[in-house]
Amino acid sequence: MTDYRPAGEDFGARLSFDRGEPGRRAVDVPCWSGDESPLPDAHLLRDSLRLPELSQGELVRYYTALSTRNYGIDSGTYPLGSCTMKFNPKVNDLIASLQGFAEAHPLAPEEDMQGTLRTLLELRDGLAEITGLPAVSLAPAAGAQGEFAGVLMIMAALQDRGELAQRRRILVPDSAHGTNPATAAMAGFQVTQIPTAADGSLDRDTIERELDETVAAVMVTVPNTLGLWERGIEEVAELIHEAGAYLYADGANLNAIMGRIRYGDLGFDVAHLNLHKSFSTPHGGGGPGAGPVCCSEELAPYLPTPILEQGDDGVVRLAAPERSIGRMQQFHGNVGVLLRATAYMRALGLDGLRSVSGQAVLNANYLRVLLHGWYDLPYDRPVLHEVVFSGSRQRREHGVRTYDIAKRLIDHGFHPPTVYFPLIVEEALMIEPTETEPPEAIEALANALIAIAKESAEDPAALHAAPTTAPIGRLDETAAARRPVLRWQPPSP
Amino acid sequence: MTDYRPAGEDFGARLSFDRGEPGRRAVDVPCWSGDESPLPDAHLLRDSLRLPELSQGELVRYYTALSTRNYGIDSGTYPLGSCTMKFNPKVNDLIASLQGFAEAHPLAPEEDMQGTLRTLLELRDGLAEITGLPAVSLAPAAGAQGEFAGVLMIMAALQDRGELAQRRRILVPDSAHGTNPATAAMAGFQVTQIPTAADGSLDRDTIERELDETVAAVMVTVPNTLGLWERGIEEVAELIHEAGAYLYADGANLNAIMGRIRYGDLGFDVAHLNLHKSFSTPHGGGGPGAGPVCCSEELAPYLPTPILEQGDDGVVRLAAPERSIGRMQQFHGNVGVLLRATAYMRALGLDGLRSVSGQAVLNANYLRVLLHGWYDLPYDRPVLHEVVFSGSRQRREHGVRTYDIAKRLIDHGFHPPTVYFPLIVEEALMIEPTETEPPEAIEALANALIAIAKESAEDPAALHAAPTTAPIGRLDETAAARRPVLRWQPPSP
Amino acid sequence: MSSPHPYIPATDADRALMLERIGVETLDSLFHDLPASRRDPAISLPPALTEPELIALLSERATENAAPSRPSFLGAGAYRRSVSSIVAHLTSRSEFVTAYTPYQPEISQGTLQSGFEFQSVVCELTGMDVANVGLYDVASATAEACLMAARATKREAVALLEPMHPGAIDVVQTYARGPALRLDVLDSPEFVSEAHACLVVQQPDFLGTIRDLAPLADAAHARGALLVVVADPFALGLLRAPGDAGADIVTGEGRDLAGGAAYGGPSLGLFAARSQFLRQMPGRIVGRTREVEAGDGREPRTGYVLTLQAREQFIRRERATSNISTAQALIALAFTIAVQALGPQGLRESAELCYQRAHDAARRIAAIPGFDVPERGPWFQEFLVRGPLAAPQLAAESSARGITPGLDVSDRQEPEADEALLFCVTEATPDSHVNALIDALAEIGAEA
Amino acid sequence: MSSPHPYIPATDADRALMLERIGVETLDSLFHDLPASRRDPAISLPPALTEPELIALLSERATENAAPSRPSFLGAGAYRRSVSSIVAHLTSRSEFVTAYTPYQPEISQGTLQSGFEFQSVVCELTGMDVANVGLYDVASATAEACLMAARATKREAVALLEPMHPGAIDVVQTYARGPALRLDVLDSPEFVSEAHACLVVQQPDFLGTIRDLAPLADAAHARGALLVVVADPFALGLLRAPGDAGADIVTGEGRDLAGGAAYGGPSLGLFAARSQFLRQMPGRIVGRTREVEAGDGREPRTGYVLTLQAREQFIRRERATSNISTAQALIALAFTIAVQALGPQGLRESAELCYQRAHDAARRIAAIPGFDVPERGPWFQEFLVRGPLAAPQLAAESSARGITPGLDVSDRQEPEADEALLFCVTEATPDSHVNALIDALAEIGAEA
Ligand SMILES: Cc1ncc(COP(=O)(O)O)c(C=O)c1O
Ligand SMILES: Cc1ncc(COP(=O)(O)O)c(C=O)c1O
Repeated sequence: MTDYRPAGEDFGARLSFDRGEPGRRAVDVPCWSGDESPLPDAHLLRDSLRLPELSQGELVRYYTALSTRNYGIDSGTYPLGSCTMKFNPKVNDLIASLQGFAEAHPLAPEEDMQGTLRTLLELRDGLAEITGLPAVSLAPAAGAQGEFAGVLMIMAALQDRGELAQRRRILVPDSAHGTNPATAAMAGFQVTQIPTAADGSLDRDTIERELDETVAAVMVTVPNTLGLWERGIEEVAELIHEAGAYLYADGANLNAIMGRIRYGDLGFDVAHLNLHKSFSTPHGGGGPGAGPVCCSEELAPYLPTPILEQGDDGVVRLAAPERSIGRMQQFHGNVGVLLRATAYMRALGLDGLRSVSGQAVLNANYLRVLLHGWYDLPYDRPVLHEVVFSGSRQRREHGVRTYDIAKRLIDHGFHPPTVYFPLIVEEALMIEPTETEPPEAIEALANALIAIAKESAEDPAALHAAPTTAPIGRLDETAAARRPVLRWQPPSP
Repeated sequence: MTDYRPAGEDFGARLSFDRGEPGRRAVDVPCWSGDESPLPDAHLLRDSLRLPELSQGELVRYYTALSTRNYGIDSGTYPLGSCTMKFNPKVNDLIASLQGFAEAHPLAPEEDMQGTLRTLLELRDGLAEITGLPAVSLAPAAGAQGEFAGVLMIMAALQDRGELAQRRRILVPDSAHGTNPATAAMAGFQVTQIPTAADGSLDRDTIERELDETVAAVMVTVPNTLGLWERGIEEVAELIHEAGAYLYADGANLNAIMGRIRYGDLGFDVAHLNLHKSFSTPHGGGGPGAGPVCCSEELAPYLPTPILEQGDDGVVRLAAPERSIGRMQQFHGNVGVLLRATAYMRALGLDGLRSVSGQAVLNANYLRVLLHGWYDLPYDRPVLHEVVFSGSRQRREHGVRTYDIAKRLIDHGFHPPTVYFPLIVEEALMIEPTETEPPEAIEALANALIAIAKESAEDPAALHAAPTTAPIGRLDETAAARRPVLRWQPPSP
Repeated sequence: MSSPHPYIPATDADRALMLERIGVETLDSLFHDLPASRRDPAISLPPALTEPELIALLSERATENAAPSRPSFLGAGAYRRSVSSIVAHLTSRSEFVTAYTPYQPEISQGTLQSGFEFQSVVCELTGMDVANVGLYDVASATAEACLMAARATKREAVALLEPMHPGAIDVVQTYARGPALRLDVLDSPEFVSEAHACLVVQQPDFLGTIRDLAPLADAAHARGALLVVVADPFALGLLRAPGDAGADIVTGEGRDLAGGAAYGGPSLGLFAARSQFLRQMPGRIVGRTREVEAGDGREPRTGYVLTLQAREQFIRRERATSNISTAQALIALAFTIAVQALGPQGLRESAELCYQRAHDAARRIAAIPGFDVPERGPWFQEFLVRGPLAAPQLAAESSARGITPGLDVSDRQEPEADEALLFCVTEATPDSHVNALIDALAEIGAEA
Repeated sequence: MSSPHPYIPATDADRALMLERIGVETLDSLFHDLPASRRDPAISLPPALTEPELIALLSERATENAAPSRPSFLGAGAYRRSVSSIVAHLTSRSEFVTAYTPYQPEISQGTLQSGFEFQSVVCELTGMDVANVGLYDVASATAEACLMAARATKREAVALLEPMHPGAIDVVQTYARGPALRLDVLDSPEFVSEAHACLVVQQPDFLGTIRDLAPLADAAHARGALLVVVADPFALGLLRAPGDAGADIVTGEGRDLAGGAAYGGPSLGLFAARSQFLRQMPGRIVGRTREVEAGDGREPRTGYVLTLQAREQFIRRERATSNISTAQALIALAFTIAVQALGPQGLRESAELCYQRAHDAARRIAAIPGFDVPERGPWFQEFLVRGPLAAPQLAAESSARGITPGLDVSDRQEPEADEALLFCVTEATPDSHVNALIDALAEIGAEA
């Protein structure tokens, strides 16, 4: 609904904790009518608990109102680069909510869980086909955890090769997503940053120079975060392998190439996917996701636990790979997300997945052409799924930052693109329309960005003041970090 | 969500029919792979069909956007008098959507439908208890259809008594809801209007005068649409019965008296209830509802078909009363709504229903007291579930109409009350807070109305211009009626 | 009223304060107008349940119905349809669900604009000029059509052509009590006379046959009667629009396309007519208009309102065109989205798939020794089946095999219905159900 | 790519126009950077399904799992909870479901303010000062807690106290590979040493026993180690807040209160700590702030932002406190609403109900001849059961009677676990399931 509260109201000032009255409740709890067992000793028990006390209607209204203060894919175009904000088919949610799936206990005997396990097997097989990497674990909960698993697998393999002590470095391009270096570091490796060449691909010379017996792996995002294909990746793969290192694919951008080319065929040893991007499971405001990790036969024994195995009896079971790096989660991963992803894969089939990547790329290029001349394009060549402009001209000439451009886009009814990433592009505006936007929406987005480009020259103050139509204006992020207020506190008496 | 589209956009100008492109589709249909049967002759077949062609994402966005242009109970206080806009518990929707209930075929053998039928029986028994009228048919789809059934039952009974030709009149108070006279007329009766006395009850003298052998029935709303108890209703009932006529209760306002007094005990012969009001089934923007009709033993044989019967074997079956007026619908009524109502009744129990009526009445009186002095109160006495103010002072002194007051309330974040009804109150403002509003909400509503009362004096133009914060401003209703545009037409080429 | 119920916010403390401000001692005193002798009667209701108990009890009840997975071949006015998952998703948004009839258009554009979409869809499907936002169900809509035809023609009888749904005939009969209209249920259109306000025909008819409407329109019009067509809107994805064939009023049932029979309701009566009947129509109508000039020079925007309300009960009272108030708005929304999700291609394909699957099943049944599928002309999704046993026995044998057969129509007068069950197969009947049926019938045939 | 898929709007005509404007002939040419020799490999995927086919197939699959109505007494980290119907209703609103991590606070206040509510709830339940908006699951959260403790104390080993969930130990082991932390799994807190960054204890422990945390805190603190408590947030409705007992970091699993185990996930890792660890914490954190002065004199309004991001991977990269990015926001929302729906009274009552029901069931089992419920101290919802048969046989006999028994823990070292199954009964275990269990065990007892 439209936020019907009067515009002046400071809605954020009153949390659910500040609403309601003592004694109100949103649900009742059944009474216990059997024999009373004595409770444990008082020193083991809680004395007080401060939680909101609201009637059911009040609580529903509060969270309904909160929802109206959010922008989702169903609200409009959400061209957040690198995040693949595409339409989330509703049928996938329906399927994941089927009681037989949703209420399954993780420790139930596998024989009783064949519906779930056979479905996950279908997904596993599909991902192996799509990536060209034969072994898959569906355990990781998100991209970053998939990366972590992948890097740990490399680590374990090197350990088994007796080279771990020596191979302490992982090469990561400077265009990489922050999770790549963070993951490498979390796995105990040192990160060496590889610059990007003028054409937007990895700088080959640096790689050749850096590649030695201290290198454990190279992590490459394909296509990369500039929306560009890594030219010469096959040759790079060879070099890496010759140097005894592994090649890791950050597959978060699979959306651009699904059904068209495979990490395995290009020489990658291990890859993670972001099913919450390419396979359109909803982002939920920051998860849950699913980040399966796929790998070569060589690395298969190290996959995280569990993996799936189908017995001769046709029964699918959970298994621990021989030299598994271990579990990523207490149970088996974000199964509800994996079910949605399977439904997505089955709804599209191979032709459909190829249409996805084809249209995603076409849409990004369409936007590139429509905005040509209006914003700088540091890597001016056809792109894949996303296109990275720079607002540096606007900054230089009109004192308008990309930040301002993003905020102004809100007033035009759009979610802003990703900004200031990748780090190698000054004042970056990273736009990923995805295949689910119709051409009209891309044209409308381009028109809004063109209007803003004009406005930068004509009325930069309007951009600095943006957004004016959002539920709230620009927020003081500095103050938030300087004097952190991170939880509700009872009003001082 | 907040309506994030730019404020200037003329969203209503583009229907789904005007969006999308030829060839797009929101769902796929399975292919038929068996033998093809020839289709019927071409002259029996459709040649063209104009419907929107949108992808799934586009269609979802369009209707999501439409939803944001609506105000529901979950959006805020919705004090629409006579409509009982109270919180609709979500669990009731959950229950009605359980597959076993939702997918039941209406002609399935009764033995296969005991889950539904036993639940409906529970509702039937509960309604009989609550109204004090022993016989119930759950068939009518809404209040007006319940009224129609009730009046037809009276008609059928009179026919059996041989008095139908002579008893052609139904007396209806001037404060009645429009459905009362309309129903009487639809059943072929003439309507005689009974004025309201100064205390807000029926004018006793007029009734006594009008009551003769031409009168079939008297329809009374209890409590009435002024939110007042019909004083002396028991004596009136006696007079009516002495005159050989029937007494009909419009029970749409049951919310005020549930568990506290019963139509049957007061002498009513037949009553309909609005479960979509008193029993909190959602209004859905104008239905579906459910308007069960409850009656005395005398009228029971005339109830609409089906009624429920429980056999000695415990099996619940559908049955046709002996001299039934017939069916109201092709099948058995709005069963999904009835299931919700049963869940509501079971969630509250008798004590809960009494709390409902108690709090509803308390809330209305609280509002009455808070607004005292700010708006005229033509019937200035304690009220039951709703209170009817008059804006005539504002109109007289400041040229501000109740219409303006209502629109201005939107800018304060509230849904306006019912206006210009009941017809007997000039510039009526009919407010029903319901029991699900907390005192704070009632105070906030009162404060907004007080602010508006002040504004009427200080800045009437602001009221004439309201609302300014809604998704759209005041609409030209005259033009709409004068040159009706009632459906999409393809743009002329 | 001590510990507040989750549905009622006010606490004891709240109440005490409110009572004080009102100036009364007790809550009960607010009810002092109610006759004391009648107050607080003994009422016996089952005890209150907490939410978990309620869910447990009613989930248990839901499973006491035959499982939805039990094969069933019932149609006869309620059809299993494939409804897109987006429908429930969108119609469950509380802004739609918890709104009232849109009396305040500024904050009800969601309901209103959807209503306009609905009217547009109904007009397109039926080939009519105008439609309302929906009535209770097909039968009451048909009854309203008869009343309207009687008003418009000033005639006092209506003709209904068999085969027609018996439930619909019954409802027309109920509604006809008011104006005391005579009902003539005809076997042939040739019996339409100058006395009849309208001829009502069902498309496809109650036994599933597709009617050629044009000659029926001619027959009616030749006598000055209107043609009322009671059409299955889904079948209209394939069949000629009744309006193109001469219909004056079209009604229909929208429930199935909206998703879920729910033992018969909530249903949705479609009602459309030629434009000359506009001001005679029952029900709410949404019209398109623009903002009144804001005076700020801004171009007025397009919006939607309830219009032509002078027909309605709350204004016209005893002279209203109908008493209807609350209708079936949420079901109309679901219907609209479902039809628009299919779109023109999808609706056609879906109707054809239904046609093909039903014909294939009929063929397979006819091929079972001892079984016969008597045809009465081209048909859509329902067909008569006669077996080696009398109809009730055949039904019982089928039920005993875990299959709910078609409706027993053996008591009807049409010769083809003799000893027959009326089976229905649609685009949404699972293949496995059809296979189970064929096996069961073959077994019954073999044993007979 | 001819007839468009419902998920992809562009038609052939759209594509032709776009290609023309881009200035390329074919869509394929946009992929010309991809090595030709590797392009368009043969990929074998199952055929595409339309929506009705998809629903049919996966509904069928869902029924291939054991029916949710089958009685089950599994707990061991995943517990059946009564979750209010409002939770699914609210969390299914697409504004929440289809939003990304809230990078643009102006149009993400829904997610952000809910995140702040979540942090507040977690702090209240755990008795901690600060919390993040959630990690993947309890085990990975516990692993992150160990890494954080190691960073904070600059120590290179962590101690885990048995009984602890084996899955959690396994995950800590996985995460410990990075910094090569040593893991010591202890039988007694007395083995905590100055080498340990932290002592990790589960509350209630893996076998269901309620721990007295204060002495454990003392033991850890005496050695300069932090106390990490892995607590069931539901049990915290009844049990002393770990923070009050001296915990430094508290983790927990929020999935069950959020509704639905879904074979283990999506889960939700709770993570809270004392404020001195704030800048060491992994994960996103929401902070409260105000609008920057608008310059129009209007009072700045309160809003929420992601804050302290300098800890995070996208800024700090290889020096981040964790690599986490996407977490479990929607589950955190569900958890928040579920806990707030219960409120302080409800959560306590619900936890007590769970306690009472579990104890009642245990008592009834202990009363069956041949059965024994060995206690290890006060306990909450899980209890050990020994029967007249060896644990695996007892489990098999129970399964054969249609009941999924408790987890076989007979291979554990704790003496009470010898030949025992770990049963779980909660506030949401249906009475009928417990009754069926008692009957089955009695039968097994009688036969043994
Ligand atoms: C290129 C790339 N790699 C990795 C990630 C991390 O994925 P996740 O957020 O699922 O942990 C993302 C997304 O944030 C990404 O865009
Ligand atoms: C007093 C009264 N009577 C009758 C009705 C008619 O009920 P319905 O709208 O369900 O037909 C209403 C509601 O509109 C009403 O308020």
